[in-house]
Amino acid sequence: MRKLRVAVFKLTSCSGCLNEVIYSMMVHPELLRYVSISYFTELQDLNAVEEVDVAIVEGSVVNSEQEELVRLVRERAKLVAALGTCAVFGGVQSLRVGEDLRTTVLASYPNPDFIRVSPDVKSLDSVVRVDYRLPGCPVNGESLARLLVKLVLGGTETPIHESLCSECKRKGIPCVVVLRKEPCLGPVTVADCGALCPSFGRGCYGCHGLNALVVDKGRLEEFSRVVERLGMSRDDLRALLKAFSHASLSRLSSAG
Amino acid sequence: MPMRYFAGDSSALGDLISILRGRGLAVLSYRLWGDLPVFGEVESLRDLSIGYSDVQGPASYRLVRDERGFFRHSYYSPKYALHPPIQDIYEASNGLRAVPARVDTAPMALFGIKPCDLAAIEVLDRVLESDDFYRARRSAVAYIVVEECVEPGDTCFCGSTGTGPAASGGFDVAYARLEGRVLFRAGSERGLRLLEELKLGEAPGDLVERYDEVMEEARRKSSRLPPLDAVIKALEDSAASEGFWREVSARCVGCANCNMVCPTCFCTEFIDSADLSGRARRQRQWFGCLSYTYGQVAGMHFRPELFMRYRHFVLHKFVFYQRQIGLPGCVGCGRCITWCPMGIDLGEVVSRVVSHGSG
Amino acid sequence: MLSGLLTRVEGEGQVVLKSAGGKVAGVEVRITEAPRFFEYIVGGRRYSEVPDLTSRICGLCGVSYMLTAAKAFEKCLSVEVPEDEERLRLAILAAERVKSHAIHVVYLHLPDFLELGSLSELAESYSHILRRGMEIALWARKAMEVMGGRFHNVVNVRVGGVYSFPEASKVAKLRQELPRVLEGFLDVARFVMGLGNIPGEAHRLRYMAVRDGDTYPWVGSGVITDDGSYAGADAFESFVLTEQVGYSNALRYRLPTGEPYVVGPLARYNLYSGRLRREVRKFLEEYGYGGPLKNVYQSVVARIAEIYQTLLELQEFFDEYREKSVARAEPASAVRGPCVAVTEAPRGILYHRYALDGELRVRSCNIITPTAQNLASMEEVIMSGLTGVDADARAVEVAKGIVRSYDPCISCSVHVVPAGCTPDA
Amino acid sequence: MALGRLLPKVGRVVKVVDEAPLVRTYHVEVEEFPEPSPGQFNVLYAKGMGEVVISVSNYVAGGKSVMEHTVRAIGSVTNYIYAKIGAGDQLGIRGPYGKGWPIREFEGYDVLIVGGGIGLAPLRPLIKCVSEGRDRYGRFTLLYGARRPVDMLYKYEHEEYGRIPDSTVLFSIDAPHPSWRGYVGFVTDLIDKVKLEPANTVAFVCGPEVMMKVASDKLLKRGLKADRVFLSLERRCRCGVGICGSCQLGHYFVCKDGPVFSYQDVKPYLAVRGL
Repeated sequence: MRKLRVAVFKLTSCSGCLNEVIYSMMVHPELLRYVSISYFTELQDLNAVEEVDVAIVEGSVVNSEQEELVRLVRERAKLVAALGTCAVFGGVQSLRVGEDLRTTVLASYPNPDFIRVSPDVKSLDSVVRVDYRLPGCPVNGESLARLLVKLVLGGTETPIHESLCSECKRKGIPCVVVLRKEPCLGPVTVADCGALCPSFGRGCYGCHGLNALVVDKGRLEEFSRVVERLGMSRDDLRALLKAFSHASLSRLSSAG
Repeated sequence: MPMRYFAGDSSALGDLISILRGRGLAVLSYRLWGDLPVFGEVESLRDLSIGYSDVQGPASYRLVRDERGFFRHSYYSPKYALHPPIQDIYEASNGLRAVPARVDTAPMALFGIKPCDLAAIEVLDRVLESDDFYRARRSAVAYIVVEECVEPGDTCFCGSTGTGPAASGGFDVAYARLEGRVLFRAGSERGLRLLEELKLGEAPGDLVERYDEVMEEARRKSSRLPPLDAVIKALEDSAASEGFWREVSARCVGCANCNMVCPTCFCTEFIDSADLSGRARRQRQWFGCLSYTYGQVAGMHFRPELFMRYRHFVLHKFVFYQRQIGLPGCVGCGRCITWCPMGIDLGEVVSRVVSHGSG
Repeated sequence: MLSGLLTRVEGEGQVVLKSAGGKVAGVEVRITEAPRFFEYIVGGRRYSEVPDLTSRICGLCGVSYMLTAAKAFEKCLSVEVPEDEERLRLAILAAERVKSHAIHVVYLHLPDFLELGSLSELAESYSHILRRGMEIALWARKAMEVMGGRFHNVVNVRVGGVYSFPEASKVAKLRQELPRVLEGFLDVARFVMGLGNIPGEAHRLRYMAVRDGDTYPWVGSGVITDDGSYAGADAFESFVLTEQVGYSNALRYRLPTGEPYVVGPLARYNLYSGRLRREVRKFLEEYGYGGPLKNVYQSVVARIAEIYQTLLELQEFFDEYREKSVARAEPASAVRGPCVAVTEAPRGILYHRYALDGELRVRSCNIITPTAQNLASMEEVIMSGLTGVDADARAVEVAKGIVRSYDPCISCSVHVVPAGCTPDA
Repeated sequence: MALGRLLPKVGRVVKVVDEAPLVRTYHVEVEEFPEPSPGQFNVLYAKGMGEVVISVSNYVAGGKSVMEHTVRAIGSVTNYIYAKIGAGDQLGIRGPYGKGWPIREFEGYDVLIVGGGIGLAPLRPLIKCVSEGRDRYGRFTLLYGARRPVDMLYKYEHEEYGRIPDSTVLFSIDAPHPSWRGYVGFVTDLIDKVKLEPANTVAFVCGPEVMMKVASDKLLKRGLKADRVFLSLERRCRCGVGICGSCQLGHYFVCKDGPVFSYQDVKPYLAVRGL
């Protein structure tokens, strides 16, 4: 079998999803035999942006250098996978979007040249075409491993788009909203975390991203009312959605 | 043959559990796990959720300690046992030679399930008639013991769907707890033999009379829907009205909780996985028609908008099931109302459809 | 000027050697990772959301962030954390230390010792060690999943305690697997220690760690340095000197004397080796490590000691574990005293300070990360070894190796204090 | 109890034919496989990747039967098959499933076939059926359109189609193309161009759903009865045997009650968007 050529790039993030890449190789050590990694600064010294089959990109795009890099990566990769909530939606750093960079941040920093950030925090697909999206803060390492194995075998995953509640119920986890009257973003959040937070008895805070294929502005408004009654202010809900679904949320807003 | 009623007290329920267990059966019932109502194996009367009452409302479920209370159900239904949420289908390691997964067919008894649950099993029996995996689990059910609903919950409407509050068929034993007494009746020969083993006396006439009264009252309380015929007609008439369905589904967020808790929702999606040593596995798992992917194929989508999937859900329950299997797919258990985080009331929706039709 | 992209570290950084007449004359450790302005983004958030947000600062040591934030709020909101819940939280923190060290020792650092460029080369030549290392990391992952929910950004730490206790059966399973993990760990440890190529020259180093009760350090009331100076958590910011340099996105810190200092496993080891378990000390003595460690390369010895120590501590925790229901301790509604805390993240002292408004929302915040504290020391150690040496690619490699031995976590060392969120001291 | 219903048999790809861009026909040989009737489908399994429902476009009986499946690379499984499966490779296969064209019920009738794009695949066995049992049917009309000439399926057989006695065979493409001398426009336009004896004609239609609706309505206008117009529908089919619930259209399970329906039966459902 020809080796699958993979490159792993990190943009602005906590690097956590990179560790899930490493994890996927730990649980499938044989992957290393079928994969050749041409770029992965966290793991190796030799790094060149070469032609690859798959580029895995983690992190959000926050400056023009990163935009350039991402465009180069797109040119040289057959497939591009956005890995994690930062790459798919922007990530927690999106919470700063909307504040004036120049007057606040740059003014306070001794050498503005080193602060290379744009006012917006962009998802990968707002800069280049993306073939796979694996959200999650962090991405679910098992899902990533499944995808990598399938890519090595020459196929891909068949995406299923459903809410976290589906996973919750399949696992028989008690509903924190209905049983405990706690705010939970599960109903509007994309599945794939294994209904993690509810399984620990707490509400989901939406780290896998807003189920934007279903939840439009009106439905989000209805949902806001529900969580408000459960004790989460609109501001707080808005902040969570901005933190973990910035790209979707801004599309919703601009869609009017 | 006139119906024979037997009377006992709650210890007879414990005895019944013992007899079933004595026959090597796993007895599955609603039980409490800490403070949570689950559906699982019980060993004795103590494990049953007797002495608790479930207070249900739209998006609200509370379990209260209440000696005289009545426990109905939770987000679990017998579906968890008969049509498991995640099921292995087969594994292939040697080329494509697929080996079917094993299904646990250890014999079991369903105990204390409610008439709506029983009706739901009948629906599943018909709609999954040619599903080997369902049939394997289903045929492991040796006995069904139903607890009739002397007190319907606030989200129940089995009186309207004709699936409760009394059990009408397909069970072995039915019992009703009436003010400290338990009234038993058999639904099958095997059930009758079980009751005989309990050595209960015939029920006194006044208890049977009381039973009839209580069930009648329960039926009245749980009949809050317009007549089923009217519902079906109104749903058919409204199907093409996009505006109406958009409006009716405006509060739905497509989370599919209703699908998951519905005791008759049977849809599944297949999941394929592979490893690099040449092994492949195929599984299936519950899948809700409210989820985005339902109706999607590569390159196009047959129900791209949520209102379409919501309409399918409602029409399927009341109209399409009827045509598919000759039974309504909604058994009036009210779970979809209780466990909808948005608190959408299917009963209310259906009433709106009817008044929309006549308006 | 020669520069090298920092590889095999977490996050994006660069080492730049400045030359004069072909010789190394200066060094800059640059943190080029774009800042994420965490102090800013937690502004306005309710205290209860802050642990989950700060967890996102670092993909390797999120538990430390969550716990430090939780402790800061528990202090100012007078929350009593039930003892069992605190023990569980510390166990999650412990599992994180094992995970972080195991990844560093095997994946990031070992290739240096073996002079290999990548993990794939390691996989080819030393698959046995890699597999053993993997087993430790995978077990640590499982431990974090059972107790905290996932490998990072765990979900089971809250202000006031935890959200739930893991099932006893799952904990028992971890306990059952522990002997094999310990055995595998000893294999890896013997392999690394047995290489005998950890440099022995002495670096002039100063150390700081938190002061913990009588255990090997995890959390504490304040910090101590190697000369015995103590500063309470409240006084930490005024105790250390803060500096900003133009070439890096990170702030850096020095002792009151102006000297750089080291935090992390090396510091903890040299300040607290007396508290290591007998088995751990005995193991190290077999390889001639009886006294204090002498240089930053020997951090790997400290990491090995800490993995061992931590696995033994976890064993004790598992043995005594009882499943409980959570108390859900609630905080007072008024703020009393400063919201500050220091803990020992895998890489060293982590300091959080918050000010809350009347609605218990964050008004201002300051977070000082371990790597930021080590930056000045990194440069000093590089210069002590490379000043006057030929400025060539080899020198860059040496410099990178030194940086790597600190196990810098660059994602979290990006530390910028934006306007409107300056210290309110 | 046997749990074999969803288990694939081992099939071997004996030949792969390039039909059109991203479209190939896979000849799959398999032992002891029931004979599919025209319009039925099989479920192909690519190991570890998943299953896909594909209509049988040709069947050759023998000790080992060979069935042809025309696959367009468009989803995750079909892309995999397109990229990875060649002659000599294995594919899992189960079937045949569903209700096919009721061709036997309409002996003596004129047969009209309207196909669009890849929709010709399930119609192909019908053409063969009429051609081989020529005397059992009346006039034969085949109308087939594709987007471009290159997108047409079974080009190597088109001449044969034309040689069927007492037949009209017309092709169309959607937009002008230098190599094309036939009709340019929608295939449904061709319905207006052929002679029909409505009382004695049965129509079989397959193509994109919009095209099928247009074709059916035109045929009704030309006087055909809705119960003499048959369509082969596509839905999200997963299990193929009516238990996964994915393919429901109103009260029908497309996999079990279809994929072939009379227009009469599905017209009310198809009339409502997204039902």
